[in-house]
Amino acid sequence: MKKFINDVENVENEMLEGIVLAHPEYVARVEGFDVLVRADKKVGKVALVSGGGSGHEPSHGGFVGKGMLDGAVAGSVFTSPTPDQVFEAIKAVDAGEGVLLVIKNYTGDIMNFEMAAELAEAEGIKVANVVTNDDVAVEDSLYTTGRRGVAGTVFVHKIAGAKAEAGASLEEVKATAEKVIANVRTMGVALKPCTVPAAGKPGFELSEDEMELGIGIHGEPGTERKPIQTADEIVDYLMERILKDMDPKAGDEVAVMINGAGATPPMELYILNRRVQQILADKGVKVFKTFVGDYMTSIDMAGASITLLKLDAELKDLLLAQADTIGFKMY
Amino acid sequence: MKKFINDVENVENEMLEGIVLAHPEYVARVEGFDVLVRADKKVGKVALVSGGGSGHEPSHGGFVGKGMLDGAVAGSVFTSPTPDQVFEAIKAVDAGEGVLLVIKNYTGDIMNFEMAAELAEAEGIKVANVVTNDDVAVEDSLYTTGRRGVAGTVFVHKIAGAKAEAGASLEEVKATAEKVIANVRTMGVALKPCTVPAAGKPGFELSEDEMELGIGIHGEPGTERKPIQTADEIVDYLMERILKDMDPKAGDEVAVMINGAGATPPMELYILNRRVQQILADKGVKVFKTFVGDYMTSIDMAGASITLLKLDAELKDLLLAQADTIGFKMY
Amino acid sequence: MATKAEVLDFIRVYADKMAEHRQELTDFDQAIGDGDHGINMSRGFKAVMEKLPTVEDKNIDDILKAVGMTLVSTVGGASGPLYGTAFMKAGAAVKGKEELSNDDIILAFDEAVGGIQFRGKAVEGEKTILDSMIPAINAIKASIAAGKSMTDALVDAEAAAWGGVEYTKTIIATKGRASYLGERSIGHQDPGATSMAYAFQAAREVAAKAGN
Amino acid sequence: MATKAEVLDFIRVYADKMAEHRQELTDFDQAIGDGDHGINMSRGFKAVMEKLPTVEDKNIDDILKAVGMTLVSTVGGASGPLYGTAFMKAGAAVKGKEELSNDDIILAFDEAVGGIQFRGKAVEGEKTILDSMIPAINAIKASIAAGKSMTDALVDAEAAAWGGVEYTKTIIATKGRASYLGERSIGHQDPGATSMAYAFQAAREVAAKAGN
Ligand SMILES: Nc1ncnc2c1ncn2[C@@H]1O[C@H](COP(=O)(O)OP(=O)(O)O)[C@@H](O)[C@H]1O
Ligand SMILES: Nc1ncnc2c1ncn2[C@@H]1O[C@H](COP(=O)(O)OP(=O)(O)O)[C@@H](O)[C@H]1O
Ligand SMILES: [Mg+2]
Ligand SMILES: [Mg+2]
Ligand SMILES: [Mg+2]
Ligand SMILES: [Mg+2]
Repeated sequence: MKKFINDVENVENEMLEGIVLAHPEYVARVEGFDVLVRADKKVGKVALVSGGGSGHEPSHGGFVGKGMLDGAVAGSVFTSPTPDQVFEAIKAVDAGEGVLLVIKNYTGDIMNFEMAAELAEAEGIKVANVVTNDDVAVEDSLYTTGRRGVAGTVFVHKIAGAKAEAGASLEEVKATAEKVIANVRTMGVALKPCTVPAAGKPGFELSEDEMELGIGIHGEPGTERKPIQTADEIVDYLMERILKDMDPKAGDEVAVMINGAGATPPMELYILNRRVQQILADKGVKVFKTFVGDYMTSIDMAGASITLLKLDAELKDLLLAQADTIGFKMY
Repeated sequence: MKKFINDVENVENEMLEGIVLAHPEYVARVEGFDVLVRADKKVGKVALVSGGGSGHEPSHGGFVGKGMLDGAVAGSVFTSPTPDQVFEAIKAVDAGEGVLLVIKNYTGDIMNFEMAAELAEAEGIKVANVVTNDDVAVEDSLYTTGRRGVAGTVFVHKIAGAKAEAGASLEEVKATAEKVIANVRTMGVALKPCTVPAAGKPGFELSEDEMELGIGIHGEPGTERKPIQTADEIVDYLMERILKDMDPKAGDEVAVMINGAGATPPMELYILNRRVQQILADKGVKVFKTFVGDYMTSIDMAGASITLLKLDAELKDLLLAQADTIGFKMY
Repeated sequence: MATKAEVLDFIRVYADKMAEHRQELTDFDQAIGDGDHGINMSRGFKAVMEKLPTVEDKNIDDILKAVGMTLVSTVGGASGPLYGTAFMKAGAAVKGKEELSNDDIILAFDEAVGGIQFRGKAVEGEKTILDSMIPAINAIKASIAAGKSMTDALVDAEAAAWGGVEYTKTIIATKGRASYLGERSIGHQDPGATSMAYAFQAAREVAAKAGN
Repeated sequence: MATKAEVLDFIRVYADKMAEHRQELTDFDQAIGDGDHGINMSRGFKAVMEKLPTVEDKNIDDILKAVGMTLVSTVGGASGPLYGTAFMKAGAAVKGKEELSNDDIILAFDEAVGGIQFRGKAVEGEKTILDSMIPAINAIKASIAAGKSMTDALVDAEAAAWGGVEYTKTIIATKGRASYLGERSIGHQDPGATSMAYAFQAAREVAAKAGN
């Protein structure tokens, strides 16, 4: 394992220290907890809390700030944070208007966040939650725990964050978040596995000519393992699955996110984007705004995901609303 | 070689297509050339042109926009762009106030940009240039071509760009760029090599327990190859070299950039940053602003560099001036 | 029956097992999950071992609740709330007790499994912790009802637990991360069912030592 | 002397060599540079081969200038301006010629090397293109002065060029990317000196075929 780390037991903590030291103008740490909150607490608004295992940076601490999250909770690498940590975040950000928890659909995340919500409600804090599940690689059926929440979650942070910043009520912010969730779809692919520091070795294996299609953000297996193909062929495969699920019509408007998994350079993400845009243009789907970069990473995995979000007038406005965070800026 | 590409002959072109398709609100391509210019040409100001081989994204096209560059020229991967391309960029951005070329100190870059400047001057365009050379890993002596230009170049783009945006003359913008160059120092380290698509195999080799200290942004060798150490030890080594060269005093103010080489995730960059800030705090050096992320990459190399820029009042103002580009936003 | 010393011993032996089998559990989780179950459980029980000295003078219920709270706040993932809730519920079931009768033990197990089901909303046969836990508890009840000692009942329980672990190899996961794999989860042993089987192994060893 | 057909033949043979030795030159550059010299040169000469049909009816100077311009605009890096300038300067030296005398050839070489030195500001012994080029040109001059044919002079030139390539292994680079290596550049052969030696090899082969 080759990484810039000191001690596998301490990567999460040292990372959080490094973030706060780098960006004191954006975030502060809740002392004694793995929780980042806005450097200046915003009062008189609904607060948003998200989080999950570490290793997805800039998710989630990188999205704490104006127009996005109020607090982010960092678990151990790829492990949901514990209820006490989430509870601390809720307490720290609540400004009396209630707190919306944005949870990615994983058993662990849901149980830990729910326990935290129970603790918060017992203290009289109004809490609501939404569960993101944008990954079309996983079948959403009675026989699974449903689709995984992946990179599309970033759009939920952005748009629900803008809604909260605009002064909407907890119910309204939750409804907007759910609208995003209903309209966002993602699928990913990995070329090389990632290594959890505490594990010390790659989480799965791919031979020199293989790729894993439909990969999850923790390296969970996807739909198919195949010999590696060209960028265009890979995009065609992913887009077919996404478009089959969301079925946008000619004239529909979408936002696009080409998300890097951590070890994939911008060059390759842009080559993927080229084909995504060609396909959408061919279908007459209008691209309202495109985001290319590392938003929801899987530590040092080489891979990428494609996210489409179908937009209406409200979502377009909120997507373009000001945001000022470490990892996402919009003016 | 595992990459999202279609054809090794075409990566640069397809990448540029992907960038323009993603961000038409920021950049446009000069038709038939590998040149990106601002989507809305700014008139009545000195124009800035930078560029170099591809593979350093978001450098340089990602810094085209308000408050930074007016044009960026993309050569083949790791190969200086040719004079005709640079000339085209100069012609496209010149608004009558002259053009400053920001060149990184490599023989090829200097010769190609100089030939372009000769072509431009022959057409009556006022051209000046600065050469960045921030890499302390390389000795600056009579017996070398001088220090390499690496990640510190991004600060030159930012600050000279702000100066130009504020309406300064070509001479003034050049003088400010040179002040940045005189005060910026960088050193890098690689854990894993990068693969130039056309070469198809890694540019150098490092065994599972080795790192290369003082690496260049094209994988050029550095000062030492060593068994891998902890993040803190690595930072100590790099900072010692940088501080020896720039020798900031207690009370001095600096900007810090922890730059990722392409395949290194934010988690590790922040762990490096933590130690950098500790060292500066111990020395009483004040950190004015910190940047952590991929600014000057080496395709898919796993590695990082540390840049310090000593600031005065002018540089501080210009560093915080508005910038709105794909890869660097400041408000 | 079980004394407080035996309960404490059980916690220590189980903590040792989680450290010892850290890699094995992680490897199982790597095959069908995200490769952290052993890391999570051993981190949690390491914290339990640090916590234990501060509570070992208290009643059994306080000890079990402290273990549960520690697990909830250090394990994370799916197993944190599940194991944490189990210990907390077991504690609540034996409020005020300084020693546990066989009925107390059975009640504690029932409450523990109820807590896991409340949290995780799973039933038997979904390739989870429950697939070793429920058969083990049923075995205890049957053996005690048949007049066996708790030590012997726990021998049966452990055997049933491992039987459940074997059974998880034959079924599709429909809960937790392994459910994403669908058919491909068949053939793999569930990490959570395995870590739970070690709990019955630890209980059996402690009971045998004590001779209950 | 050299006819236009031979000049064209030289360009084609040299282009073939750059394609053929693409990997070798790249490997040399990987050791002490950035591993693209063969890629750069073969890309440039591929473009030259595409350009050639559009200029082969013109005078020799126009052909050489077209080759130079094509190299300048397709090679990039350090070698693009250097090789490009060399061909452009050689072209300018033989303005209007439909055939080259030996004096013309020597003048063209002198101008070419002058162009490289103007652009690159290097002298012999810095581990560059010059280290094979200057000895080769000196050998031509000496052999022609000694009354040899151009074919024989080019045999001597190629030998001198390869001698220069060998010499580059013994010296420290003080120009170009290899200079960052300092002492560590010793023992490695310079890629640019090597690609230049192939130019003399190509010229020797073409002259031998033509029997000048
Ligand atoms: N709903 C559930 N009910 C009971 N056990 C579950 C449930 N979901 C998951 N598990 C158990 O949790 C184990 C995984 O735990 P762990 O790896 O620590 O958490 P995570 O899946 O969050 O990484 C699985 O092997 C399974 O036995
Ligand atoms: N100043 C110079 N004068 C002459 N030749 C040079 C000079 N600098 C570099 N070279 C030659 O250029 C070669 C490298 O070319 P190439 O790899 O194509 O360009 P780059 O170094 O920009 O990647 C070196 O091997 C050397 O022979
Ligand atoms: Mg996990
Ligand atoms: Mg090069
Ligand atoms: Mg797991
Ligand atoms: Mg080179």
